[in-house]
Amino acid sequence: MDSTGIVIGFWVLSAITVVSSLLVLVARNLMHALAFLVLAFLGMAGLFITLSADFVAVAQVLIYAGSISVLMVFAVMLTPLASRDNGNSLYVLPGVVAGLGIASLVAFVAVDTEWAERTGAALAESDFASTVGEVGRLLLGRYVLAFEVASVLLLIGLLGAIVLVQERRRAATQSPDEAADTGARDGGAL
Amino acid sequence: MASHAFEVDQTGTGSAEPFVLNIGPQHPSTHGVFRLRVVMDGEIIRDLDMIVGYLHRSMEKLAEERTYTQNIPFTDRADYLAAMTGNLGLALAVERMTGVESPDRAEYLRVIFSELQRIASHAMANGTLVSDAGAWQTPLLYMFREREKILDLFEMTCGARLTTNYMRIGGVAFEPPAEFWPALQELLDELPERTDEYAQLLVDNEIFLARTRNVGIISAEDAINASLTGPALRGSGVPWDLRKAEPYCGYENFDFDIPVGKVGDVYDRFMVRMEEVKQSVHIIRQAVEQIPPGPHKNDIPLALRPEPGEIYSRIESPRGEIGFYLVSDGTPAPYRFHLRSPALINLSLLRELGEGASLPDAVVTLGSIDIVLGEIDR
Amino acid sequence: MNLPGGDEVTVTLAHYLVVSGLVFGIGTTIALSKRNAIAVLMGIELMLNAVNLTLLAFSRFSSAFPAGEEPLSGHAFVVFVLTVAAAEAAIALAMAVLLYRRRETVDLDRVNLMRW
Amino acid sequence: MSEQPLQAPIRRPATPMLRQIEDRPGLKEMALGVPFGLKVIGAIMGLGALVLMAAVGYLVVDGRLDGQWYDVRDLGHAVAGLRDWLDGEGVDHRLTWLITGALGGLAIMSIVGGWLLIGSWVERRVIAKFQIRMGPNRTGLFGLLQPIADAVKLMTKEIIIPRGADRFLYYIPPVLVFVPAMLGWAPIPWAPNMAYMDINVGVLYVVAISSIGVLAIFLAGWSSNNHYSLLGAMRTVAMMISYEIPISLALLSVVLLTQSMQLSEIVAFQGHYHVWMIAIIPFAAFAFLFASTAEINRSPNDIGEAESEIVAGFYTEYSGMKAGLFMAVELAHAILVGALMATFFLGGYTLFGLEEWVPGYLILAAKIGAVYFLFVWLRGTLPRFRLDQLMGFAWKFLIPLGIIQAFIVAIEASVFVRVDAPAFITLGAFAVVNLASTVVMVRFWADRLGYAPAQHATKPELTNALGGLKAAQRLRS
Amino acid sequence: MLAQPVAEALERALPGMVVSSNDEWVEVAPDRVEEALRWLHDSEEFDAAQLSNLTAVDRYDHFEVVYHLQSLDLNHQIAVKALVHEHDDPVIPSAYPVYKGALLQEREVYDLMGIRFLNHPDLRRLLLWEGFPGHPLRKDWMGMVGDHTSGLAGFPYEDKDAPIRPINADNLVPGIGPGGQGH
Repeated sequence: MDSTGIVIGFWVLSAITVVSSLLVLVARNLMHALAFLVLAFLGMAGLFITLSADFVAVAQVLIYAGSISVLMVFAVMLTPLASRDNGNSLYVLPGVVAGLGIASLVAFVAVDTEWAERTGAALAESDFASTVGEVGRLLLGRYVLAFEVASVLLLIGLLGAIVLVQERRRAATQSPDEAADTGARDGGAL
Repeated sequence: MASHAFEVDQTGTGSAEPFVLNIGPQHPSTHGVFRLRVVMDGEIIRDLDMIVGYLHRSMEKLAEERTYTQNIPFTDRADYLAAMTGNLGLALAVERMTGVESPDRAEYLRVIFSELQRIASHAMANGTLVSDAGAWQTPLLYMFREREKILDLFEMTCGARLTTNYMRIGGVAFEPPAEFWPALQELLDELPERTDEYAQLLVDNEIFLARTRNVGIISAEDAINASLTGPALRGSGVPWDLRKAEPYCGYENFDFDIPVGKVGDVYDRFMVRMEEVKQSVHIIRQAVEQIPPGPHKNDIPLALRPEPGEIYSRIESPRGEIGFYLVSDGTPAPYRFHLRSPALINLSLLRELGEGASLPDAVVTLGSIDIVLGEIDR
Repeated sequence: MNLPGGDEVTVTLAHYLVVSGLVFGIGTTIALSKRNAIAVLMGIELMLNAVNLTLLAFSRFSSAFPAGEEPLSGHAFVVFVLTVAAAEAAIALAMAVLLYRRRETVDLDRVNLMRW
Repeated sequence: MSEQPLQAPIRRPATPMLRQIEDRPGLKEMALGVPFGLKVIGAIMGLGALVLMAAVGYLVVDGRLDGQWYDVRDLGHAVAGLRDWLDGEGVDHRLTWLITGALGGLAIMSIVGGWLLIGSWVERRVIAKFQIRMGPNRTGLFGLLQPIADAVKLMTKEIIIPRGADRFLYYIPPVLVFVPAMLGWAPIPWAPNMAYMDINVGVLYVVAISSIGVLAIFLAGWSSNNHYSLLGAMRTVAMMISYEIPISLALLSVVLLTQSMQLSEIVAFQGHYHVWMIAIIPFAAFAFLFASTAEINRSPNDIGEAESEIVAGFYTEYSGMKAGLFMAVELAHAILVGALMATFFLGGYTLFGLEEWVPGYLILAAKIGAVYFLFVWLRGTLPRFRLDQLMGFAWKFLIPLGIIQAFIVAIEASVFVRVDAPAFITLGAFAVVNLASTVVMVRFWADRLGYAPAQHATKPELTNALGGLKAAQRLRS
Repeated sequence: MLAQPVAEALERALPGMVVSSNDEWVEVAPDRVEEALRWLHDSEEFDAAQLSNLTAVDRYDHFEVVYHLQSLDLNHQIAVKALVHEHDDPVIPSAYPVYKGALLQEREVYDLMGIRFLNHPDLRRLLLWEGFPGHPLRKDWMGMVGDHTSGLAGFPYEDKDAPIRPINADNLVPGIGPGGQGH
């Protein structure tokens, strides 16, 4: 694989990613924002491919575009009154300032620093090698502790989500008074 | 039972706001211009309201301007899937009112044709029910095969397939042609094995059982109290059939049984209809064997003038008790003409059945009650 | 790759870092300025994505690995980030739904119960 | 029965429609009616085909064909030949890369397009046969031009955009929904060297691509501003994310055993050991097939567009060619699943050595056709499940059993790698073990769930009694 | 079954209930219809388990509401009538508390006859749309051509001597449809 495709791909995909991210910010409709967010995720997956990270790119599509966006879709659907609103809060100005600051800081550092980079043949060496086996070996070898912790984290996340959302079922089986009490108490906890 | 293993409790899943869904008047599973206004919470129906009348033709008012004979075609158009029994109901009511007799041969022909009509109507009802359960029309078209042959027999005899206008006051309109009898025999010979074929296709099918068993249960008490009749009542286990309770046209001479369901669910109503088809074949066989020669019609005056008075006469149509309440004031036209519509009255429990059911269950339940909008709206 | 003028064009680590910085900045802005809890979550997801891009870019381009270090460690980190993101999205969205049920809103400006 | 009707029949005789159908001339009569000249031409063509086959057989046995560009058993050779020729001519290799890539893409698109045309005709005709109907038979020979007529009809229809629809999102889904249906074809090997993009994470790629379709369907349902659409979309989304897990678990079993995520490797494994995965892991094959029907909205799991309940589901509000695209993508998905099923479980392009002689892509196409026929058959036969039954089936049945199956296969895979026994012994033992474990698992789990198959359906009771509530109570007791 | 024994038993149990009776039907006091139906429904002797048919007849100055009750176990039918003498706004208690089957039948009678049923849970028009003018099954629903009333007094093909109203432009009012005597 020569670098022509990589160069064109990088520019096109990064344009898609950045522009769609901006549109997520600008869109007034939350569903539109979600559509652009998915586009940004897909562009990001493409950028991963230009980095010869095939496994991660596919995982990105699977997890972000396939699962997290669907979760968001469900969340939007379950909150109908708010579903069409992507309005800004009181903190727009600080937000924009912080975003610009971070972006310019990172950009400055990225451009200004002399990175110890691999180029040319050294870079081409790692072009589209199969990364799956290597990543798997790393996950189950060097980072096995982190891997286990991550799986525990996922389990906790799963249980937490179920516990959070199932609260209403219990309230529904109680008497109306009790349910009202529970609602008030839980609401207070928020 | 067969189906509860994979079912999920859906109460409490729909946390979105309830919304109103209009099912119909143009909808694949409302069997006509029937409209359900449904308040849904996710997939669960919270409230349900039926809106009918899109096919209302003011039949009862129009009937007050026509002689009794002229009113017979209205009954074709009321229950257009069972025109023969509609005709017969009115003809019998007028005969009972005026004392007109019909010849013996006509009585047997009436039995043969109304039982043929029952088979055709049940085939349609069960076929559309399975279609509502999602079986992409294959069973429907299988059952249409038999219905088609029966309609061919009707066409042979009276020239019409749907709106037959065949039963007349004092007899039947026409004598069946010579080629009718062999064709009928052929049909009777193949019908039992066809019904077994459907049973093989549907009754042994796990998906069909999972969709229909324990769905839309009507208890016997409710069924009686809500004036349900026909297969809807028998599906709930009540052995009530006007052909036995008030025999007309010589039904007391035939040997047949009443099929009754056990649970009162959609499946039972389906199976009761399947079994009634077999019983109807049995009745027709007996009638064909016993039919006497003779005239098929007695002459009656052009305009019958019954004595002032009233009558409520009913027979067992495929959908239940079709009754005619006629009030005469001595003129050639009825003073009051009321058709007791079994399809409409069978819907009395629809709201209670629908509340808390999921949308697919409600659709199947509606299909199992077997409505005909021509009769509901009149 | 050569442009028509003859200049050579390549993509370097700095390019990826700049893109990553831009996306991270946009994500920060979204997370800070949006009123809707779900929109805030979108911003956070974008930030995580930007970090992923950085990790992968370093993993591919950096030659400064000490002996024994695996160049593909970046990929492994990304896998962890994906895991965390998935768990986080599940919990956060469940919280948003719960918030809506209790308060009839997901407007974070109006959820001010944790204020002192 | 009476001897003589008393009145002469005056009605016209019946014209039973079914008899008209039965009286149509059959194929035999049509063949007899062929003119002599055509018969001669046909005979010459048949002879020529025989000669050609003999020549090809000679070349194959001789081994002279292997790797040549004109080796039609594997069109990958032809593409390689093209690439070599272009390189030899001094064409920039980037251009070569672009040309061959475009050719491959074009090939896939034409295959899918051709299947769409033929497949919709096949589906309609086959279902018509199931339903004792004729099916389309007026447009062209045997109605073969019917799909084209349909397309023309759909394209000339008015495009209606419902009021209140989100116009921006309303336009995207009909196109977006086709993306996974097309991209999914990329890693599928049609012959040993004939895959468009033989990526080494092919299995993961397929799963990831299929998850994009969810969004298209959801956007379609949401943007239509119609409750039927929304219900259909929510049902479909819930189904698809539920059934992705059984699919992943089923594929995990395959990957564990074949030690590769590359689709060509999976096929090569099956070809090498002359065994189909469906024989080794039947449960995974069943889970994959069932979950795929749910994933692509085919009967009996087509609850997302359940006609009798929610009209047309998520594309209720689409009209004209937009609706046509949704219907077409259903078919495209069906054949894609057929291809995946064939690749993962039915040996792909291999057929017990026949692929040495017959082009592999034809074998694969035949397998796709077989799976597609199965889909059509299911559609013509089975009623539809209910949403909660399907969700319960996924979460309570397929997922737990899929996990157990994956564990068993993992043990077998490590045995397979370590034990130095003839493959047919180990694989045969695995097949037996998996079959037995599947039976045990299913029985045990079904018992645990309280599920008993209703083998003997209750029949209504026949009674001669008559009565109301009391009679009913008597009958019941 | 003959209505006389029913009338006697009903009068015994609920004095003042039966207004009149003959072989065919029992006429009950219109404001106590529900009570009568409940008694018949609950009684062991008559066991009127099902409301087979409910309809009404317009008699110009009053309405007859007709109930056909069916006993399934005993297989007999009882006809009960209630006369509502108010013609402009007739009101009668609903049978719904006793028979659920009255739900749609009473709605139909209300729609076409205009009889209001007290205590009916959901008394709306059934077949016609809300806002339809009048109740079409009433005999005086829409003015007929000339001073003719509804019904068919003579049958022209039989009563050749009966006077036949000439059809001319004066007699034709578009939009009313068939009607009038002997045309």
